[in-house]
Amino acid sequence: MVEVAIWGSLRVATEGRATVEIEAGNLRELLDGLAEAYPDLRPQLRRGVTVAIDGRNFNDHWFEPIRPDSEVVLLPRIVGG
Amino acid sequence: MSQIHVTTKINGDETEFLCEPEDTLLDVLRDRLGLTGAKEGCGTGDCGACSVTVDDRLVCSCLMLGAEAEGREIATIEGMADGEVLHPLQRKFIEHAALQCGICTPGILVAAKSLLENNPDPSEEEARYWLAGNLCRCTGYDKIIRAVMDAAAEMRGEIANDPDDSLRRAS
Amino acid sequence: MALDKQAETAKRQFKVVGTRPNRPDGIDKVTGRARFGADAVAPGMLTGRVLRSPHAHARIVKIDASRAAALSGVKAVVTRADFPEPPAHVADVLDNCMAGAKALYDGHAVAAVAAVSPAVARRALKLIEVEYEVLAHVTDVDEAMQPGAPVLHEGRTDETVPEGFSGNVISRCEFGHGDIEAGLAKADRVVERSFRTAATHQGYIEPHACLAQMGPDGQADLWCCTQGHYMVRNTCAAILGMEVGQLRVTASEIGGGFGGKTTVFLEPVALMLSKKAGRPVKMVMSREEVLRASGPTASTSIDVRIGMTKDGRITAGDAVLRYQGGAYPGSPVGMGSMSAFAPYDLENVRTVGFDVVSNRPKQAAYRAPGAPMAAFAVESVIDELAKSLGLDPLDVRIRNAAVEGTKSSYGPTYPAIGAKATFEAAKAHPHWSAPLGENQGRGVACGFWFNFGGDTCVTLNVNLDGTVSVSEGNPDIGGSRASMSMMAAEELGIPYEQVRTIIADTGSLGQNEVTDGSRVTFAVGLATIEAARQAIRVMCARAAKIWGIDEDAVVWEDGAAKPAGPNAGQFPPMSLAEIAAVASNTGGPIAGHCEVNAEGAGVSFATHIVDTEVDPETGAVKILRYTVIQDAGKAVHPDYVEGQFQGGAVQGIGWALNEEYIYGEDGRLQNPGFLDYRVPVASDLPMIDTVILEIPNPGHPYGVRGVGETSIVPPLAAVANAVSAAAGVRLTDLPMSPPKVQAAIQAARG
Amino acid sequence: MRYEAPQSVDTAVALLAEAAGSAHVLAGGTDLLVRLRSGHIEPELVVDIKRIEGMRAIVEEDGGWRIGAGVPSAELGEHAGVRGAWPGVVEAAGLIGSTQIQGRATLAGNLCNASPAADSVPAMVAAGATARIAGPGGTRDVAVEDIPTGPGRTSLRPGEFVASIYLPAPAPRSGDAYLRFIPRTEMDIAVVGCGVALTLDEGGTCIAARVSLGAVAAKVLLVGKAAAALVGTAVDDTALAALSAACSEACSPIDDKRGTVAFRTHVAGVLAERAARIALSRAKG
Repeated sequence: MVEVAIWGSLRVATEGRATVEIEAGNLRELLDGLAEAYPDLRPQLRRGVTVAIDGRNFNDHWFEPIRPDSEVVLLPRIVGG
Repeated sequence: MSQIHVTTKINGDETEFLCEPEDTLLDVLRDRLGLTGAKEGCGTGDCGACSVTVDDRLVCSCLMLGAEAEGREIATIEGMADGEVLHPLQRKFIEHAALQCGICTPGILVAAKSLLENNPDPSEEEARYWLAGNLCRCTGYDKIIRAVMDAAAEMRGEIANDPDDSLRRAS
Repeated sequence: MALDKQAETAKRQFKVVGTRPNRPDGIDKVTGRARFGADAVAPGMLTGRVLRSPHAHARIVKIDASRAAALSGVKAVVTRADFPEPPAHVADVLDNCMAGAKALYDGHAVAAVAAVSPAVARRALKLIEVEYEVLAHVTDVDEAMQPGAPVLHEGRTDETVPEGFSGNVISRCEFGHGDIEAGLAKADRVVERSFRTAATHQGYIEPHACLAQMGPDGQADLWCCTQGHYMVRNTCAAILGMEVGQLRVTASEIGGGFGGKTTVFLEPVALMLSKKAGRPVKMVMSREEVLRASGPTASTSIDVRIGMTKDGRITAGDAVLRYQGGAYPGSPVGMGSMSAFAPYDLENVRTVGFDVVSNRPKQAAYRAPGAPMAAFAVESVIDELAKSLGLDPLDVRIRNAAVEGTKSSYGPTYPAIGAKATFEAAKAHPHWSAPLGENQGRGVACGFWFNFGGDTCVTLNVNLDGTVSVSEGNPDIGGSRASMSMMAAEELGIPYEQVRTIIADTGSLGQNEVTDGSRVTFAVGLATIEAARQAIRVMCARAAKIWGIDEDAVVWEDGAAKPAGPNAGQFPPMSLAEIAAVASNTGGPIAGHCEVNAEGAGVSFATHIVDTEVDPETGAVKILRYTVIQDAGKAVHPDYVEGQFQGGAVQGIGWALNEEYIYGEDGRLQNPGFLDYRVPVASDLPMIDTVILEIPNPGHPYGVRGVGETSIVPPLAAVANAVSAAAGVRLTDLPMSPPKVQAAIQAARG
Repeated sequence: MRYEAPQSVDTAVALLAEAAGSAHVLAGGTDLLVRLRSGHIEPELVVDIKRIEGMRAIVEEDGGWRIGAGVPSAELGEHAGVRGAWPGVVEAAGLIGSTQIQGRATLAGNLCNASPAADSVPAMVAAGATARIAGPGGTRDVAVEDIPTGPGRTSLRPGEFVASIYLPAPAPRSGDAYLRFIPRTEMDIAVVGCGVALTLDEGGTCIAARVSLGAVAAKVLLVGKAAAALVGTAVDDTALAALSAACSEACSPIDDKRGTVAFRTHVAGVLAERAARIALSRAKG
């Protein structure tokens, strides 16, 4: 299981929990697992998220591996200028 | 609406063109003569990207009618280099990385050339005030001013042209 | 792509990277030959012009363009009715390019014409009759949030927004950890202040321009100035209902962007005009159009509360950020909220952000979108706390600096970062201890930015004479072609001059993310290096074939294939040029390419020091001295790294002092020109000193971090802290234009 | 639009007088072209007066200087005679826009554009300059302060144009100065402008003064009360304070994108004092 940190305003979708546990070995499994376990997250997942895995940000790379002890933080989609 | 026939000299070449009465010199240069080095950044004389000289006087070509060019001598960025040989300002701009996007560069070079013709040994402050009408949004002006001052020094013969300049500056 | 595997020692000795060669496009750009957006021409070209709303908010009851269409020389008229129903992801983009049911801001496009000359196009616009039903409008962020404010869109508020706000509040976000109230209770001093920042514009000198040609077979070509021609292609194709492969977009040279050219404004309209007219259509915005109707940044209202102990430890940081991003959802408040406290190691931190719409042009990205305003508010309060407690503002920052292993204010734990290094370098810099005169003040502030990667393609061709051609898909906005050539030369072991990099059109390479997020040197550089390595593998294989030895027994060193050790056999090295010369004999042309989603960019930090002098009688502010200290990871071409530092700092100075969008009571922009939208001019500024720190990014083979955006984050606060010190009163409202500074001084001194 | 570049004053006057619709005079063009290009004006005729003999000349006349309507600011700044006589006027003209603008912008154009914020006008008013107007009825000379009547409006009659500006010979022991306030160091329109010209007697007492303010009312003001505050004094701190107060009092500005009523009123006083100090030091030589 991977522990995923949920940002404050998104916790309404995770029954108030600041972290949730998802069975996932990579980014795609993580995103699918989140949508499955917490359907209320789906609108935000559709709007886009960035996932920080061990301090580095990933937007799209499905197969980025996630270890069970990886630090995983969900963030709103970040873009540049 | 009848077009106006104008005879002028551009970068030393006798040039004739027809223009509408309301065409600016910038319109004429860019759209009728294919001299697109001068840029239209604002159309109101506030950015200097369209700078040219008319009878050696620095002006914004967006604030002059094409018809007014009759009998005048106009110099644009396209006439600044002598064939393959760049003007010292052009060379120093490249060496000092005094351009990022490059859109303001032609206007600034024309203005800087005019500065050095009027004042071969400007102070940094004089250079900054002379060029205040040329907006650059990329560089913060630092490297532009350095390039102008370095070119001025070279043109005064104070610093020999150093082919290893880039190596020296890298160390 | 697993980038860690590529991470190499920071001790690597570079031959090309880190030097300052001349850029390949330099001569084109100093001779006027470089072709920018408005320099394009095509045979039979028409001029396209846009009719824009004079109202801040109005229902479009009827558009009658029949008289315009009948005018001699008019070849096409376009309104929203000409566009198909757009897919959801581009619906707002289309509505911004051409208004649908309502005009949502002063300058909103409502119709367009294509005509045989600019004069005819201008006359045609005057013949288009638009019947408006003028609606109440709102342009201020705080007013837009109030219940009862005129609402731009019904039903756009998402599930994150609590009850009690107007429909203009689109979403709410919250970040942080710990217990704010418990943290504040431990503080010896708590400062709470409210801040406001005006909307500013990127101010690129080149107005938007494009040349479109669309044939009856559905194939189209578009030439435009943009930060991302692949984005232009994908967006326009979606809006026009085209297949992506039918639209080829070529990026012209780009005259500045700073985030403002990461979306489309004219391009879909030009394509539609060309489709209807059957001729090429060129469109160029005037400066007035750029300011009224492209994408400035958000204006904001921010409340900050920070507690600090007597010895300078921050016990809690709390901020509420409200950003209006113009007429459509999408202000950068999320990134502002995430970045606000990012430089610090805090036990208790919370940021709450609100995305708000108002009757202003849809914001576009502007260099580190959202971050400078947040840093302005937070860094001002930290400065005030430090001074009121008698502490050195840099000591306070060092004391609270985020380091490797710190849980950041937005969630993730940091890997190796440079925040503390920039503070310490600032503290050690002679600028920090230089004497100041009367009416002078010094300010310091820190800034953070994420930096990005994203989809990237590079193809590297080894030519028969041993020169190398690199094709990449990101417009070169500040010297990146030089950087790519340098990285290819470094990897291949050949001189910089033997590599030429070009920007390919959308038909030549796969998808490329736009030139944004400080991503190009990082991501395109990474792909260039990988493409070079692939070419090296091919060249080693060719050498092995020639020598009749195993491929694994060949290594690449100093631009040549060599047998790997004595057991591989005795062969003289084969240079790149020698291998290239016989490529046809050994299997065919040699190339390397890389297509990658280069994620995992490294965050970066900067600390700026600035001295100002304030004229107490007039409120005029002079910038006396400025120093930028920033972590670049690895500076590939230090001239262009310094240039990014300096340019960002000066844009920030403009934002701090004089740049602002000024709206009248009528909701119309009062200052749509460079005369009254006051960007810094050369005589406003001193030299901008720079210090490049190099704390390698483990996610890049050379350690590169993005550098383009972080430099605009600290200046707003640094200048505010300096002006506040010089004026003897805290300034909290940007820009700090002379009337505001003079009034604050007068109020404080009585 | 029709463009004409007549060779004589009479032809110019005839063209302007005959023009059926709107006719505009083109000197430096730095204001006219902005308005033309933005569509604010749609003239039927533009009369370029720069090819008329004398329009580009600076000539000495009765110890003063007559400046043709086509003389750009930059040429004025290069003219040692004018610079020596009226440094404040030359400096004011040198503040109009950028180096590029100064290559074209003229005193006459700056005056006839009738902006209350025109930089050269308060300086010319303080200097006691007159404008020579050519028109269907011949020529007439008018005090510069009587040309603008409000924003964008002048007292010129149909067919008339300003052919030259005359700066009189300064009296001995005179000095002038012009200061303006702008948010940046260059390129802005004056938020407040102030011109001061004064003359001292041999003992250092001010015997004549003219003080003028720009951008604080619908037109450039000649502030008699401010001048009176200086006359009869040694231009000491007390007199300067009275000058400053009189200038602030004379203001009736507007709030706009460039400044507030309070700011303009306050800064008018500040600039007046500073300009008077410069004029004083020039008068003392």
